[in-house]
Amino acid sequence: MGSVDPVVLFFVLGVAAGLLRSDVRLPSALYESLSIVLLIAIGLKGGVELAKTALGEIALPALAVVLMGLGTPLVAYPVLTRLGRFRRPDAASIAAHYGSVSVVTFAVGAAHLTRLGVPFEGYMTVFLVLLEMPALVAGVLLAKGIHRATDWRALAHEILCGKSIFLLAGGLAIGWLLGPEGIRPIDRLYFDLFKGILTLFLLEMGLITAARLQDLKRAGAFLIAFGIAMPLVSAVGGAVTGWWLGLSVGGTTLLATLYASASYIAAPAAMRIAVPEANPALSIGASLGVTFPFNIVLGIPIYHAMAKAVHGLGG
Amino acid sequence: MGSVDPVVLFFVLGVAAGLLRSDVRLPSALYESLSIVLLIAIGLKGGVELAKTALGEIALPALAVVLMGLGTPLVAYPVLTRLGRFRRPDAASIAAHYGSVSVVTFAVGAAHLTRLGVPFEGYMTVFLVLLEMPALVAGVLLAKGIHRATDWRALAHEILCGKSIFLLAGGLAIGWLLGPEGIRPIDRLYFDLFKGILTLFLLEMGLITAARLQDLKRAGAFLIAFGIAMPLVSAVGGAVTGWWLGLSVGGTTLLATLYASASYIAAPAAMRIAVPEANPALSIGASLGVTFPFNIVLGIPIYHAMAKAVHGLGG
Amino acid sequence: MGSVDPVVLFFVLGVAAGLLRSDVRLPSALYESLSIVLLIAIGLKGGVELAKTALGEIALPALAVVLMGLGTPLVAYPVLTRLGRFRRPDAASIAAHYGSVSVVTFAVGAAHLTRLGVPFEGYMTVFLVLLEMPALVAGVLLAKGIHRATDWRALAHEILCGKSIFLLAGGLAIGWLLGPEGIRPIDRLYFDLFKGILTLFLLEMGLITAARLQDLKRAGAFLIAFGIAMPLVSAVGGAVTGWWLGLSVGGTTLLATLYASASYIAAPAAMRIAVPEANPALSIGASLGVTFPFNIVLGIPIYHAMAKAVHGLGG
Amino acid sequence: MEAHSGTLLTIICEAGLEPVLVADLVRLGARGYTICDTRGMGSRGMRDALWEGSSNIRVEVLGDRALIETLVAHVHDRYYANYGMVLFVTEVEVLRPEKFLKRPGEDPS
Amino acid sequence: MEAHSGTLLTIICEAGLEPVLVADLVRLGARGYTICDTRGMGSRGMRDALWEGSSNIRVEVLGDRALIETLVAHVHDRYYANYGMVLFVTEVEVLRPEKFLKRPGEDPS
Amino acid sequence: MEAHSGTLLTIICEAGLEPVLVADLVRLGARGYTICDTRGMGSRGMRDALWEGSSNIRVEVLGDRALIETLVAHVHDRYYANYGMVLFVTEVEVLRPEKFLKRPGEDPS
Ligand SMILES: Nc1ncnc2c1ncn2[C@@H]1O[C@H](COP(=O)(O)O)[C@@H](O)[C@H]1O
Ligand SMILES: Nc1ncnc2c1ncn2[C@@H]1O[C@H](COP(=O)(O)O)[C@@H](O)[C@H]1O
Ligand SMILES: Nc1ncnc2c1ncn2[C@@H]1O[C@H](COP(=O)(O)O)[C@@H](O)[C@H]1O
Ligand code: NA
Ligand code: NA
Ligand code: NA
Repeated sequence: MGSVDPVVLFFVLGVAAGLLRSDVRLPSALYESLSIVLLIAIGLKGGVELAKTALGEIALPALAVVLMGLGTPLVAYPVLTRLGRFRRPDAASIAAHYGSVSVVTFAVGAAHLTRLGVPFEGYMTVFLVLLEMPALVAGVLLAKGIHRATDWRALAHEILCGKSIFLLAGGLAIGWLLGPEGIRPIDRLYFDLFKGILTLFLLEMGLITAARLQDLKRAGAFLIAFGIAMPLVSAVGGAVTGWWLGLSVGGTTLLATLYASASYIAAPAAMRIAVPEANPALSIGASLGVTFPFNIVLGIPIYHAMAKAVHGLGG
Repeated sequence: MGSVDPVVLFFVLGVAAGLLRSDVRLPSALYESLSIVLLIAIGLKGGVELAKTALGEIALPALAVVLMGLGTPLVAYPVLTRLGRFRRPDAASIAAHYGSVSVVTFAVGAAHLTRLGVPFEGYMTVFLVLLEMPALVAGVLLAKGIHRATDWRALAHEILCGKSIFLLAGGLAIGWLLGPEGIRPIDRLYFDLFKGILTLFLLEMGLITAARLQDLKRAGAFLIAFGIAMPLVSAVGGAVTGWWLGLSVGGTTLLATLYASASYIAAPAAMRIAVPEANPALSIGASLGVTFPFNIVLGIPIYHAMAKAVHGLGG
Repeated sequence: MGSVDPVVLFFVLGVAAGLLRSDVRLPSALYESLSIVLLIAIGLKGGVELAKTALGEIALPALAVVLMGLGTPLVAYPVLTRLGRFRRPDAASIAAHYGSVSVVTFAVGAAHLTRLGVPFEGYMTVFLVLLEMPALVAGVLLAKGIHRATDWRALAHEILCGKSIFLLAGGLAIGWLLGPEGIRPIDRLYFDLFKGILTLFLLEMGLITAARLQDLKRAGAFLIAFGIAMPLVSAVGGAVTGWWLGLSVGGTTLLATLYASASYIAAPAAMRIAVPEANPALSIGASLGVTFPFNIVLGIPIYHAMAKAVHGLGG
Repeated sequence: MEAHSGTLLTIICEAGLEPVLVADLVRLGARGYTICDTRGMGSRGMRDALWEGSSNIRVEVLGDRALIETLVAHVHDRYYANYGMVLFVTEVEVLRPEKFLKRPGEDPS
Repeated sequence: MEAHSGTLLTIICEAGLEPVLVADLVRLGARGYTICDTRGMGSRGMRDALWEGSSNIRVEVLGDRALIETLVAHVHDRYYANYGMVLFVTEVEVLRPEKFLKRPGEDPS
Repeated sequence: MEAHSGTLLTIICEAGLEPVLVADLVRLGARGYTICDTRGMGSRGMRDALWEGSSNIRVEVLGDRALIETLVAHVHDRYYANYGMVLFVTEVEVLRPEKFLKRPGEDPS
């Protein structure tokens, strides 16, 4: 059993607590505090690594990663409207959630690779930041078309200044400015405690996931199937893109994980304001109730295997 | 003064803040967060140790510990009804509080031994988990008799899925599954910070204790005497049981501490629902206002002395 | 860029988040928890150092530090009433804020010196505790005169038992009692994490500062100028006093920083009760909106230069 | 404003009651409720919310007069004697009474 | 007690609405508001406040009848259909009605 | 439902006032009170609850008309001019008026 990640066990404990209606409950202030620390820590770590890379070197790959990443919402939307018979705003909102990314899934993926000793490109965090946003814009366009009156300035503000991008990008900048030496006095909090904080966070995510399972019953079998199939398809896209860009096996795994992950922080907030007609129980039920647990428990090892396979075939 | 435990000094600081009506106040979210981390940490530590022990080896001792532990409520109840002239539900509820255990008192006891370099059996945490529950059942039986309509399923759920047992047992299981190697990435949070977190927690416990001292005035001299005498009596039982089971001096000290400690998390919650006629000001006033401070400041060293004495006499 | 303090970068990030109306928001429970940990940690650190000093040795210097410290409110008050044309209670309240000290500014100053490897007297924390209070008394006297009915007992209680002095002094006492050895088990939380916790705290202070900038517009140019000039003047007093008392360059820097800093925890609370006619938007606008950011970003290096200059001239 | 009359029940009680109380309210027909965490003082002394054992909650239920009277009667009989609790009822105006009245069918009106 | 009649609007809704809702209230003339964090249940299911996506807020605005009717009409048209929301209006007595009514001039009356 | 008329006072004010305000209320005869933490905006600007200096509380006191009028008069004279504060009074129905009225004797009725 030495090969199970502690983080996964805490997630399972949280789900069990929720399903058994235990009164275990993390105060919401703790949840918010942990997510702030995680976002900053991931940003810092990425920034320190980024300092080792020439920015020009990753500009083109970053563009490719973003463009390929738009594949997910563009595939998801017609599947949801035609096969799933969802209303237009609902389909667009779900597509936006799946096109965007989950920071915690990324963190668990990185922890998984670290535990196995698989190296990955430090600048993956930059892709994480860049991937959060475009799918949200795509979602609004899918919902309303380009002609309809959308308050694009408000949406841009909502996304760019949203907690999640702001803290990731802020951490990235600070890590980049300080470099490995400058960061040392604060690494006890942000790096040494990272894994432990992640376990608490996943305990809470387990509780939240369990509470979402009710929504799922309403949502029905199609959405559950979508919540498992969509990430697998997106991960294939990520694995191929990663290999094509010359990423390492670790980096390819993380790109597949990013593509496969569905947002549940930035996307719900942005969609709620920009596409209010969409029912959030559907998009959050799928992303938190199905895709998040699937990725944490089964997905990440699968994406790792995919990355190895693609590299094996390709190289 | 090098021999005072930091934890005790923080407790005294908290009591002083409360009595002087200082506006020092830990946010309740911090209190809840710290208790979650403490419960998980104690569970994890126990689980890692447990991995070194054959489960069969401790099954019988565990049974003995639980059965002997029922001595406390069975002694407390007649004392409280006859000598203390308490109403039946009040006596039963207080008996349940004293029969169950205090996780924090256990943690302070373990920290005390660690500071003195006294080793103890790692699986003591298992006894901690097992001892929380049976006295609560005994309390309900004492209050209502076996024939009266009690919602036993609800009570079982309340106890087994209560935060305290759930997180201890969950931590125990995860620690046991991961073992010392697997736990390493998260030991910075749960083990290295443990003692520091305990100081914050005891600062808060001091504030809470100070606030309870008012209740005590209402409760009267008998309950104060009971709150000191009962743990001493129970500790003797614990010391003898520990020696009889062949525990080390450290393990014997912790068993005496467990028997002597009174619950203030699981018991109040369970009794409030199962025996609503009992006045919680009495049971909590005694357990938090008298017994908890007594154990933290004076009791634990006394129980250690007891354990040494019993081992001296016995062996 | 290796020479920027991480703490300053986090403060700037917080200000940016506030000005851009990002939804980054630390839960108030986190803010309160961090300030409790910081106060205790600063106290503990000072107490451990204090254990190395004979108390008699610092009694007279402490008296001189306190008396010279009263210079700030006595200069500020006539400047504010005559030049600034403030009402008497407003001038007195602002004078009290500037006469008292900011714990976080002190912590950032100490971190700055530590990063540069400049040593300072460990007992500076004692001065920090002692300087918090007298200016508040001076402020009430300035507002009401000595004859008017003031509830001095209530004020004394408000100040002495206020969170800030109570936890600093409590930490100081515990650190002094335990000494460097006794403190070891808890130094992972209070010392190792200190700098990281400070970054989170300054992120929040940035958010708070940004929110105060509105108040400043109402307050006008005079108060902004005062908020920059006053600390510079006070710092000169501190630098000279430090040199005169024979403090090291580091100690002199910290004394100048203390004199230059303006309170925003103890003073607002005390003035609100004792001088309710004073408008808190003015005093807090100046101390949090101008002086705090000035000190953090520019002031501390300036005071360090002052201290070196005075020591250069003097010795 | 097309307003209709509605009735608001506010219950202030020990936080530990939340799960059972809420289950009762829903079982007796409440279509929704809103809870916030509070502290306070009353005949049973200080409830300072320092820890879970001394916290209060404030529960609000909107409904029609009949529903609220049912809830008040039940809460009074079942909890009032043994638990720290206060309750009061206010007449208010609401927008879409169907939201609080219709029992069956979960359409978000 | 020199009391005057006032009107209190209470809105319970998804926490994510806070910035836009509050901006609307102020734009339409509210001189102030008070917000507390809550959790609850309603026609859109459980809102357990475990995370930001499932938290509610409770907004109170004191004003005169005319202001409150304006606010209710706007909130109803703009948000009621698409967001989890409940609102009710109570007649209350207030001390200094100028505080809630006068639009221009910021004197703290 | 055997309801009686009661009066509810709600005070929204700066959090720093809590200890003195509560002491005054009890001294003047309040048998209990309930407090929750809030944020808000008013004539004295934004109170965003980011830190202790910008937090508000919401205090509720149930009593009879006479008690509430005493409390309102005192709070108005003592605090209204100098502190950020709003208050309003609502007529409500309560269950056991003795609980809020009887002064001496601490029996939990
Ligand atoms: N007169 C009152 N006004 C407002 N709240 C009250 C009052 N009496 C009691 N409460 C609240 O109800 C809780 C339980 O009251 P009790 O059962 O009287 O101890 C208290 O902790 C207060 O939060
Ligand atoms: N009948 C009700 N009484 C009190 N609060 C309610 C009621 N119905 C809904 N709410 C609150 O309003 C929120 C949104 O309601 P809804 O749009 O019906 O889901 C819920 O989460 C509750 O906090
Ligand atoms: N019109 C209003 N409606 C609701 N709450 C208000 C109103 N005006 C003020 N408040 C609350 O009372 C606090 C103090 O108000 P003020 O003294 O006007 O600054 C504000 O921070 C708000 O929480
Ligand atoms: Na994705
Ligand atoms: Na016990
Ligand atoms: Na100063």
